[in-house]
Amino acid sequence: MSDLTKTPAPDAEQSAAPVPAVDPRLLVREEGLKGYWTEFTRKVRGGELGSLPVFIGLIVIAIVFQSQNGNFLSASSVANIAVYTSGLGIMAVGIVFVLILGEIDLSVGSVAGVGAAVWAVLNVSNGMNDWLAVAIAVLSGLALGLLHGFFFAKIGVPAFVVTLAGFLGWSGLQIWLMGQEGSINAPTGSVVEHLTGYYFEDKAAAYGLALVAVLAYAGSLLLDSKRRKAAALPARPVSEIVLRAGFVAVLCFVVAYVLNEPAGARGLPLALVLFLAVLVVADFVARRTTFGRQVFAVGGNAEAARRAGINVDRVRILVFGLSGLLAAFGGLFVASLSGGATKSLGGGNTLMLVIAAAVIGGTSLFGGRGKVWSALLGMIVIQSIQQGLNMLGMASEIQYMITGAVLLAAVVIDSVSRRTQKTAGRA
Amino acid sequence: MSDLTKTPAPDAEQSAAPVPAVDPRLLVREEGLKGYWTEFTRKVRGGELGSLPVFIGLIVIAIVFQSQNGNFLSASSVANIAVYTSGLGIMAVGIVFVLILGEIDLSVGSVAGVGAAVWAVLNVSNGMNDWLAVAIAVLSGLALGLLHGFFFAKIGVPAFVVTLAGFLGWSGLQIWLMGQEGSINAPTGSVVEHLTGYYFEDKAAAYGLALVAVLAYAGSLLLDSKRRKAAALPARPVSEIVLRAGFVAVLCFVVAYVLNEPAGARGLPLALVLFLAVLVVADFVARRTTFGRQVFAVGGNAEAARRAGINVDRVRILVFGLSGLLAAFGGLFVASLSGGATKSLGGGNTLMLVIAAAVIGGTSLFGGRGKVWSALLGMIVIQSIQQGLNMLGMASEIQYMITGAVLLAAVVIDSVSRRTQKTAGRA
Amino acid sequence: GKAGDGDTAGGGGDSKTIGLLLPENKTTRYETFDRPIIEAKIEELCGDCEVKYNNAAQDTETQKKQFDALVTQGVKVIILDAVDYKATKSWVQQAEKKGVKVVAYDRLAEGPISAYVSYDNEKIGRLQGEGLVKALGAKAKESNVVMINGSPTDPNAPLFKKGAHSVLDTGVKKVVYEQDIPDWSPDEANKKMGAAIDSLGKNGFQGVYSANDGMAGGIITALKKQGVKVPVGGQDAELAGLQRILSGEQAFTIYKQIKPEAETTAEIAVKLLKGEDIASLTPTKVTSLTGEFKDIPAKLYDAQIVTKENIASTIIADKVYKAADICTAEYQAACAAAGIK
Amino acid sequence: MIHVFATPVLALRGVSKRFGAVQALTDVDLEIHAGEVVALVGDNGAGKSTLVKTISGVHPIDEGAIEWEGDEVKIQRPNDAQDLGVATVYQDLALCDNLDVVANLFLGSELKSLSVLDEIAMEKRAKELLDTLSIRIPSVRIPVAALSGGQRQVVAIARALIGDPKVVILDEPTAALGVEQTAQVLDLVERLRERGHGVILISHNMADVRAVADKVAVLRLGRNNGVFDVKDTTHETIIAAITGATDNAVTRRQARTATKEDAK
Amino acid sequence: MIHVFATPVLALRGVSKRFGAVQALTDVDLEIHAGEVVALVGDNGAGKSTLVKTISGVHPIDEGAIEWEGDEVKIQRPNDAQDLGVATVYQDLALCDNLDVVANLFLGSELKSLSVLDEIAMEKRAKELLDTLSIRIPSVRIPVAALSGGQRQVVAIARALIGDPKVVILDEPTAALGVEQTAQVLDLVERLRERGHGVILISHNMADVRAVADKVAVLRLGRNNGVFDVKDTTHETIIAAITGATDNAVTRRQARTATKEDAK
Ligand SMILES: Nc1ncnc2c1ncn2[C@@H]1O[C@H](COP(=O)(O)OP(=O)(O)OP(=O)(O)O)[C@@H](O)[C@H]1O
Ligand SMILES: Nc1ncnc2c1ncn2[C@@H]1O[C@H](COP(=O)(O)OP(=O)(O)OP(=O)(O)O)[C@@H](O)[C@H]1O
Ligand SMILES: [Mg+2]
Ligand SMILES: [Mg+2]
Repeated sequence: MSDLTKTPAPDAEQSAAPVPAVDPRLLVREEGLKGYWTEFTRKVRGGELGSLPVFIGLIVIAIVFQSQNGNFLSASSVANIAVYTSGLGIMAVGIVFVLILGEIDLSVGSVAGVGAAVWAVLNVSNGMNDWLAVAIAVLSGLALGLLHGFFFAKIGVPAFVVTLAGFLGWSGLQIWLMGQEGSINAPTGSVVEHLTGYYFEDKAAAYGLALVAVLAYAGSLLLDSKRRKAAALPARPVSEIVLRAGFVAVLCFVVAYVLNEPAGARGLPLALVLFLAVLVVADFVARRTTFGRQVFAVGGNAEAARRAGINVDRVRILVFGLSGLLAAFGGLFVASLSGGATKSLGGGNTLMLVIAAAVIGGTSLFGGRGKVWSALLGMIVIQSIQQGLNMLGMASEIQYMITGAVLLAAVVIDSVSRRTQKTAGRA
Repeated sequence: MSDLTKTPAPDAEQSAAPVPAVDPRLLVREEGLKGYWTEFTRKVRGGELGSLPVFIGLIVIAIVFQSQNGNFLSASSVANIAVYTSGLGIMAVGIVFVLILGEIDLSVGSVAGVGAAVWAVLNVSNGMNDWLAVAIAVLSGLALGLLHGFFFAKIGVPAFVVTLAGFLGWSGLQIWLMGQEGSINAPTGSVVEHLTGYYFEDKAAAYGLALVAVLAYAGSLLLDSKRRKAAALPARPVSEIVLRAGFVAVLCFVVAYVLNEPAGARGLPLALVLFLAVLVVADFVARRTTFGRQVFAVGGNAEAARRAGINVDRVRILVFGLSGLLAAFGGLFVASLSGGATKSLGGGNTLMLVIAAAVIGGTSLFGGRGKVWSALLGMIVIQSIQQGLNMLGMASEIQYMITGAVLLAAVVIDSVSRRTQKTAGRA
Repeated sequence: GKAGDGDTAGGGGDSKTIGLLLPENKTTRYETFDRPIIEAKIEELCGDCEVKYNNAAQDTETQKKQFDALVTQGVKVIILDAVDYKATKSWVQQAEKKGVKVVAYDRLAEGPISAYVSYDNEKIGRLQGEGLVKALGAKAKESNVVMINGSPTDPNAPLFKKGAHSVLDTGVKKVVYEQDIPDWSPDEANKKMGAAIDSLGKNGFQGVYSANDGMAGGIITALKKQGVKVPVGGQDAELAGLQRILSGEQAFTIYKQIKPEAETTAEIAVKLLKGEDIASLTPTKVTSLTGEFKDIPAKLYDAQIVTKENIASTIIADKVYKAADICTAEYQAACAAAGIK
Repeated sequence: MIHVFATPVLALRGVSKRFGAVQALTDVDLEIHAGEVVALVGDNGAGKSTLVKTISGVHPIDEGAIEWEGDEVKIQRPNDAQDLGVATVYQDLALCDNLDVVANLFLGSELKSLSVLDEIAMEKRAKELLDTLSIRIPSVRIPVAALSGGQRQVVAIARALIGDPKVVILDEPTAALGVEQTAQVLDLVERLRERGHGVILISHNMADVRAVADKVAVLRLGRNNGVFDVKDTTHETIIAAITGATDNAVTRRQARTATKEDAK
Repeated sequence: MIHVFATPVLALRGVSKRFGAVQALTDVDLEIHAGEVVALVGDNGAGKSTLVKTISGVHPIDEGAIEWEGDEVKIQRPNDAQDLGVATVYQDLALCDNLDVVANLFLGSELKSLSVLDEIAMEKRAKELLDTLSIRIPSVRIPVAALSGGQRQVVAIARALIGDPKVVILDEPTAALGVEQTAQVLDLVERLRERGHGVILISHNMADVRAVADKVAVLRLGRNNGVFDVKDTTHETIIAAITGATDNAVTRRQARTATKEDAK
């Protein structure tokens, strides 16, 4: 059937005046840096800021805290922020998928707790092999997530209720699993201890990773641009690629430098590497695979997706499974930080912070819009605020208030810009 | 312009054959009880069960716990459930409005905490007049709610983020307000103590209220039916009105009897009266006023509502204000129950339970659909489960798991029936 | 219709049931020790008595509901370990009106209670302070100390804090960093400790006060990561804490002998149930923390500081944990060194 | 066609509107007089709906001016337009799917007695309104989500007739309508004109346009492309103005089918 | 019009469908043969879209049977219909507003290279597809939410042409289209017929129906109301079958306008 449109009908030669490929109303960007700049200013004026507000917010946070406490940007503090970001950030990646699907998962904290408890009971109390115990813990998270997905997709219980039931039920399970012990220590030298405790002290690690990241990024941009040009499609100009890659390079190398060089620097934390790996894979899945496309489609309009022949139930179940899996994995990071699994792991504000990170990073709560990287950005914002306030030693009630205010402020800029977009009819 | 359609155009007499008012495809119900029954069975088969599943769930819960512990349905236990239901139920009413608006309010717990703290500090620590302190506490809840609404509606920050910031910030404020005191007790005989502590011991109170409720209900149904008949619109048959009023009467009088008669009965709890008053007013606002209509419209399709000339921002701000007000009011109930304001009041699972009540009661999380009465139904379910489990004295982790499971079960029936509806294209 | 036939609060109906309300379920002690010991002792003293147990999971309102549920069922004696010792005043007063006797366990609940059995929380705080000063040794006076306190919303946390301050404020040079940890959360404690190190520098402090063992776990992880080695003390004698003490990561913990406390409480409860005199079990009299209720018959126990040296003579000897529980493969060597078999 | 020389009720002067990188409208002029039906036509994506939305306050304009009875006005929100007396039927209808037909019809202008919604009066009035538009709807208490495309469209049209607008804007009102309903709507447009209202009618159906419009304004790629008097303009001229060429798919198709017919 | 005596590709036998209290379809029969264009017409709310949705698996039928090339089949989900070879353009379009034009076009049948989405191939193909339908879209990377009504409709039509359906169902495909695009779609329908596909075309535009359809099936209030051969049926007969009366708003309007013309 495709030939129907590809080879024009016999009398098609009559339609001599082909429609111009590009709409004349589209304001095309000029070539070169100048075009980049004019487009940038146009976007800023039009309110299409993307991640810019959060970046600016982060810079403001850094400046404020650094001016209050000179150690805020020290190697060890930055490394700590990176490590704290990793555990909850991994959970936030799962939540990003759930939010793109237009749903919510309230059970992440409890599933994290169960994951940690399963690992601790197997590995520490029953002496199972490290890796096996970790694998089983993560898989049990997957299983719980799939169960949520099943009840949501197949039985039709709202995800909110399913995961609320999970939130309650699994935290009971967690306490029950831990049994007699209030907490179970992570053995010295165990995999879980290393999760947040291990640093690649060799400087080559941080710099190497930065280099690989920059090369991969620039390479993929260039390749894409080349292929697009070959297909006669509009492509990114080289100048823009250079600019983007340059920006990424500066970012990566500054971070690598801070982690490697200053006094007290301990190198690249393993936790960060793992988190970045999760991000890259998740981003690839979200943007470059059929599954990712289906998640966006279901989140945008589930009925349209269904009519397009997408197995909506399957997508939903898998996304909740993914969220459970990542929650349990993140739970092991938290356990590693706490020195072991505890009965209260994953309680408190865990859930709120994880969701907040995704939202601050720019993922919509209403489905269909979001980026995996928002988990990173949002969580860095949250953990930086906490680290800064902790370093200032502020009373916890004041910390609550400031965290609330900063959260709001971080999103206000973004919202104001989106409002501009909205009056321009684009949101 | 209205005359355009009212008085037909000059040549309208030509359009002699007026379209029949009733579509021939509409399956009209037969008169009388038989018609009621056939329609009922059709609805059950079609999955339009309304509140029925929750009712059945409640009955199952009652039977199960009563069989396990003979005191579950005792006067004092029922009165306790009623009182517990009232405080969180009032908060849930606010949440119902927010959910109908298609938004969420994560701050209810914290606002309840602030409300209680404001009252305690003013009344107990500073010796302000009871009523004034209560009024200021409730109004401060309103103020916080309006603030949320402002940031959401005017600045455009997603409600989730605003109220998340509120959740953190106000709980900080609460701790800060309470200052040195871990908790501030409600003075004996104070208004707040009476909120959950006062019972109308005169039996006439409970029976009288039941009578008034039944009469008002039947009266409004009859009046409506009469007016509809006068306007030549399809009206409820008298048989149906009798049936409905009879059902309500049985319900009301059984409850009144249980509260009044058995040994240990203390009469009608003030808390229940207040909660019912809130419900009736809120239900009236939601269904019978322009404001209520606008809330549903904005929740269904905010853009359509805006184009219809509705001041969407105003509606949003007011709804969040209402939610804050009711949260603070509910907070005073919780304080009354706990014996006074505490630093942790409103924390823990408060938020989850309040939202769960609304959802279990049948209010959609996606906006535009819901009933105020769902706050009552859902909260009774939750509090009955908790009361039952507390009476059985089960280990707390098992309680968690059972609560989770029962929550899920309570909604599964409803969801399955809605799924039937969905395949019938109605949801 | 005939709903309330199981006769309730009115008469002396349920004279064989004792209510037991414990405050939380996230640390080891309550479900693992207090509850079984109390239940066993009651069983021993009164074979046909039943114990109705509930745990409030750290929520005052929940505890109130559990309290009401017991009263509703006609329970005559309630052992109450209050989530919030102050908030209980009206509950206990109402219970008293119905002839229900309340034994305050572990925390001095406000109100007209019948008896009080506990450790003094402020005193425990003092012990913690002393333990830390001792662990710092001769350098104590020149040492800076970091204090990681309990939850800001937990009414008991200020008592520990107050007690510890009363010692540390004079015993060490300065408290250079102090934080309350919401929900006693270990990972939060870890972050606060990390921030403290970042802010003070690795040599900016010489000891860490941790309000309990769970948080000490997180604190020690943070210290280890930065290669800082200073004494850290906790509370509760949790298994994980004891193991850290053995491996030298944690300096001490506070051990409250739960068994005598719990058993005395059980005895008092049974006596109250049977209407017997409890004077023999309650040698002292205390006044409630607000000063409103005086002459409460009480039994106060003393807590102990547990270090590597006396684990064997305390924890093991009291059979809180078996040597085998503590001495898992990883800690075998340390156990041997500490003389634990 | 009365008052053609009087001040127009509504006039757009040099209106421009941009969405991100798309310049949807450039320098557009338009005039509507009382008692006049102006058809707005143009290719898909020409900017007709955008133009209508700027008038009704859905999107504020970027540049240019809107005049109402000779005075310049600012229309920032739908409310502003409604206050002036503009009623609009949008192409995307903009109904609240969760509300029933009656509630949708009266949304924003509910009937009340003693400040309580008067459902009975509204329901009665709704039935009358729908009857004049020849539509059958199973029940006016059904949520509009359950209606067929045409039923929804009629509800949207009926909405615009509640209140007393001076200018009625209809964006492809008959697109989803059956033959009978279409005829009713065209009757309605004529009645509106007779009563001195200004009407803007957007339609792709040239037969309908020629049947009721006085003037035809053509938009092409977001710019004015001529205003024609219906009486003295041929079908072909208008089509050519719309497509921007005399050789287009329409003429080609006509030519082709003509040849085939001949061949038979 | 070839194979009229052969087994129909698709046949409905006594299909009924109820929504709650509304009996939308009662005992409906319909046959589509390969290489045949069947127009499905009827008043608003007659049940045309519902019928189409039962075929495409959006709503499973309550009673009756669906036959595919002579065999009875069960169609419970859209997937089932697609697997048989039915492609549908829905009246409510059913696009994912958040996705861009390319993503919508290929939703459910993405092009991949090495199991990674091949965006470039898809974008290229999308442009070709849209060009054949004469539509101008500012950028194929724009979310469909930003498109005009007609642009969205064309995207939905183009979607149905990806893959290789045996039966194509078009529910009011030209409702929002400009004259040029309408002509293109009619051309397309003819090309589909020439290649032996079965086509169901729903439209309220009798001119379009008469131009391309072979048969006209009329639905009225959810029931069959006759199947006519286009060649030997007059316009009036069909209208009468649709409205159920020879005296209807259409004839009245014609009469009236005729009188007016005469009067002039
Ligand atoms: N919110 C928006 N964001 C970006 N572009 C938009 C938006 N709305 C419309 N456009 C673009 O503006 C142009 C004009 O759209 P408009 O809806 O006004 O067309 P139209 O003339 O009504 O077409 P149709 O006859 O198909 O309804 C289109 O190219 C469309 O893609
Ligand atoms: N999901 C539903 N729930 C209840 N009733 C429905 C539902 N969908 C359609 N209907 C009813 O079924 C009838 C047929 O609707 P359908 O959409 O099939 O009409 P149609 O012939 O396509 O009309 P149109 O030409 O206006 O598109 C209508 O009366 C409509 O109100
Ligand atoms: Mg348009
Ligand atoms: Mg239709």
